[in-house]
Amino acid sequence: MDLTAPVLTGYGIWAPVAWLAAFVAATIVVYLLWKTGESSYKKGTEQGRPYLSGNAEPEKGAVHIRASNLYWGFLQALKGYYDAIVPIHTGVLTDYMIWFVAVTAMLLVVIGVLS
Amino acid sequence: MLWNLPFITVVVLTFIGIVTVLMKKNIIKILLGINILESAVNLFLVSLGYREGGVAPIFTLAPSELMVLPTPQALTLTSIVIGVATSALVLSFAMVLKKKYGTVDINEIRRLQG
Amino acid sequence: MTFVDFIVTNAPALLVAIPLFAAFTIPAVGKISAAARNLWVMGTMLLTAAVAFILAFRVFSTGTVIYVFGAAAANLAVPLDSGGIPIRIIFTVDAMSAFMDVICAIVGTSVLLYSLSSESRNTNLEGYYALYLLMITGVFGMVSTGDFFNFFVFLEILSLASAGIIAYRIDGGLAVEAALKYFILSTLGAILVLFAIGIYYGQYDALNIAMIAQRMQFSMLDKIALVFLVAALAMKCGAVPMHFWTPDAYSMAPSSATAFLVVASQASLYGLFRVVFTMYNMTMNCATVGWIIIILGVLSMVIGVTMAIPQKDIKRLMAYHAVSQTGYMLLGVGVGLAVLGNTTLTSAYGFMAMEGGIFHIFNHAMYKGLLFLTAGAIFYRIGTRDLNKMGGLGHTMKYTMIFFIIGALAIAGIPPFNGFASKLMIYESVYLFNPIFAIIAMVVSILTLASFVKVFHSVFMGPQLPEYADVKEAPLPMLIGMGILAAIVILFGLFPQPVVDMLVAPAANALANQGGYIASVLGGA
Amino acid sequence: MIEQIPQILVLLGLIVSAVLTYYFKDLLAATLAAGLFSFLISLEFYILQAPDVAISQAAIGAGLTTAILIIAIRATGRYEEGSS
Amino acid sequence: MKKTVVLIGSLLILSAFLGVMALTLTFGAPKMTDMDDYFLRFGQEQTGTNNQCTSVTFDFRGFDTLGESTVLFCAVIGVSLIFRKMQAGEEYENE
Amino acid sequence: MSRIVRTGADFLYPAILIFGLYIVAHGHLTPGGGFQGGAVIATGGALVIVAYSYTEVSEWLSGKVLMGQEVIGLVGFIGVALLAFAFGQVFFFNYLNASGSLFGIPVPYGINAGELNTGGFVPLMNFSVGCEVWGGLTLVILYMLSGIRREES
Repeated sequence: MDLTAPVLTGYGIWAPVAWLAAFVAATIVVYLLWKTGESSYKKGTEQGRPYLSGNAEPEKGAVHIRASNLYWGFLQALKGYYDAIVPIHTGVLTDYMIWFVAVTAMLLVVIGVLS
Repeated sequence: MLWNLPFITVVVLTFIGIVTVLMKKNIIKILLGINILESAVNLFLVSLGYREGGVAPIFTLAPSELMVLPTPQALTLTSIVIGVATSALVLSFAMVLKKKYGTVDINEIRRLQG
Repeated sequence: MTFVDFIVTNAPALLVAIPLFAAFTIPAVGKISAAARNLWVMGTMLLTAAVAFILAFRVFSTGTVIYVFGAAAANLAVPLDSGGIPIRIIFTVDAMSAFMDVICAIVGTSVLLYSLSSESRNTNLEGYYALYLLMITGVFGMVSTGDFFNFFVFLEILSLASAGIIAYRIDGGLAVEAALKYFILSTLGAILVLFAIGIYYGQYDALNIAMIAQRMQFSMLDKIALVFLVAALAMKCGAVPMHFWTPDAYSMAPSSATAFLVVASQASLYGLFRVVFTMYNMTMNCATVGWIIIILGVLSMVIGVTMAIPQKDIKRLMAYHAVSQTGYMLLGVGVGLAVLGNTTLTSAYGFMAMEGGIFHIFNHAMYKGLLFLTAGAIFYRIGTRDLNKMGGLGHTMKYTMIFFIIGALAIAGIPPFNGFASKLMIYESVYLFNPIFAIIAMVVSILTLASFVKVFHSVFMGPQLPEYADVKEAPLPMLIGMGILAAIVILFGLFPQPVVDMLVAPAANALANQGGYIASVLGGA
Repeated sequence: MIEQIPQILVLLGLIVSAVLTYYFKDLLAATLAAGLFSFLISLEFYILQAPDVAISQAAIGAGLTTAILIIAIRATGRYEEGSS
Repeated sequence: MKKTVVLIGSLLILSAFLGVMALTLTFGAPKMTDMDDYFLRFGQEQTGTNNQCTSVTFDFRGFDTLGESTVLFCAVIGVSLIFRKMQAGEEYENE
Repeated sequence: MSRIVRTGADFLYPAILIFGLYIVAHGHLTPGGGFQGGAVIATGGALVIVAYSYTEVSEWLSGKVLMGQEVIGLVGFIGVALLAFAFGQVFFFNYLNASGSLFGIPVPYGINAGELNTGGFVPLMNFSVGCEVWGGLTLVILYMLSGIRREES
């Protein structure tokens, strides 16, 4: 059996090993290009210090961005959607069972009557 | 048609069971509703196996050759024992929830949401 | 009869009998010592996995294996004097069942290895391991059985064992609340399944799946039974809008058990596919049912992933992703079902969509198991699941971080991990069916990546926080458990085609080929 | 016709006891109604020629389930409050 | 109340279909009885029991009965886990 | 509970026990079997447990014994089924039927008086299941009572 055979998806092909080889080759090319560049960075000088418009650097623990601050904009943009979808997850078992029974009834109508 | 009474009873019991499960807020009442539903299914299975004029499928006592079908009875036995296992587990959950949350009201057992 | 012959012949029975026997004896073995108990559990699991692999090898090399409980011979499905009807309980292990057996064996073994150290701080571990082995029995039984009432019994074993294990850490009542919700919903589902069994029995006097399939007429009663089964099994596998128990149960169960709960809900997914493909197949209106499954799948994908993004609990976030990924499987197989009757469309993309969906079952079990295990490792070390309190763990938990990256990239469908291969198959075949669904699937994939970037950033990145300064790497058994799954994720990502050829295509074939299933039980009907 | 009268009575009793189970706010009374329900359904099983199931239902449904329900009610409080 | 309307509507639909089911099936005259006739005819010789219900429960469908015992075992283990005495610090408190 | 209830339970329990064991033993001949008999005995056990207080009961009825009983029943059940492998048969094959040994008298088709020594492995399974159900259901009641007790203290 050919281990490296590509997957034929009916529309295109996917050959991970070839992709990986190309990826590695591209990385090597990038690395070589990067090597040819000229380094102006000098360790231990003023260059290494963070530049914060003259302010003092804050403490390490304070600069960590906590999880709920991420994607604030995304959640704000989709506020209408989330206001509709989150209250459905009420946490009340009765509501969950009503959803279940209602879906069963709906499927009964769709399959039993319409088809 | 009219003598399909056991089946009609099954439907009515299912209705009452589902109403009890969906309308009541007390976990123990919900469990009673589930018990009614389970009994309805059991009755459904046993009625499916009934033959007009049949006798119980036991050769020691049976006077005639016509017997009711034995398979639904075996299935129902299994179903009954599963039912009591379910009840035991749900009631233990209710007892622990009463101890931890101070209530068995479904509307107030909703710390996991969102 | 040699020993090897014995194992090969009786593999389907041993698959269930070994873990059952071990589970029954654990309360006694646990009295001896903790080490003896661990050895007993682990040995049982390895033996069961070996039997599962032997069985799967036999199925994939020679075709469907049947095992008749209590008959004069293991493959005597139809007694000579019965007039062509199967009367006993039959295990019918075709390629699809063997595929699920392989998944369950791999995930079960690595999760058990992991739980040997992750649960070691808890009390009454005999009960925990007994329930874990019973869950494994339940999954093996559900996917192997060819008898519908037997399916129901294993479904109940699985839901009781799962409910017990979800409530295992009481956690101030939260775990019990999750278990209660899961258990009452699944009891309702089981009642519907029992109604369906009664309907089949009343009409056809048969409980065997192949026999029901052969006698199927698709009358009004069969429609009702179909709806009951589809609703109940879709609820059990966590399809929107009946997914509400999933985040609760997945987040409150012990992490190791959560990784196996994923496989448990996939067993229900298997049941759903078995019902629509094997029991009904062409007798019903495939397009309608196919579209229902597709709609359930698309809803699951979108709502699952959008609900995942704002979550703050790491396991709850992953649980919503499990809902979302289940949508991919439903979408792929649903497309295959919708075009089932049409030969040209099936060969054009329907079969490929089914293969994609089924391959995704395997991949999802592996990487979602891996992700839940890494979440459990983090919880084991820092004692919280709140993403807001985490940060900077990459400095100390390097291996866990690597495993998390592998899992996260795989779930987001980044090449060359295994998630990409199956998602590509789904995208391209679904695009031919209906471009909108393919685009939705890709958007969902991007959102998945986005939310895992959030998790990665807030857990591992950033400066080392003072409160976690002395956090250590997870213990070795946990790392080995995660490593097995990570290795499979990479391996299957790099070499997808052999897996598709060997495992997935036969499984899809077995699912679509109703005649073959009936013939293997009833004999060339 | 005449031999069906006991069956009709039992089935009616089933429905009535199920409704009572729904109706009682006092959980102990509801449990007793459920016990009566179990007993009646066991009688119905006997009428339908299933003695094995009848014994099983009588012992498990009417006996044990009632016992564990009473234990649970002792632990969780006797009256359901604030229900619709 | 939207919820109540949905509830009543789905309950009515459900009972309507179950009612169709109840009226379609015939009580007292099963359509097909071949499997059970086999049990009644051959069960006594093949299992040696006079009670055919037991022969079906323990022999023909004995595996189901094993599963049923397992369900009971699950419940017992689950109840014992819930009421176990926990160590200090074993429970994780949210919030 | 009052002395009358206790005395009643004391007298009733042996009767219930014997009745349950009769149901278990004659499962293959008359209505009944392992589940029914085990449940009847467990109901009797529940009566005794309810009649006495939990502290008294837990002195002479240990959970370990009941758990052991349940495990023995289950292992016996699956062991009887697994023993078929020793005879070179498939799982759950009724190897004892018509073998002439214990429970092995052949039964012809038709109505007969009901010999106790018949039924193949069915009586063995009835005993195992009876043992298991007896232990298991009593254990459930005991555990739930222990839950109440800890809440009250």
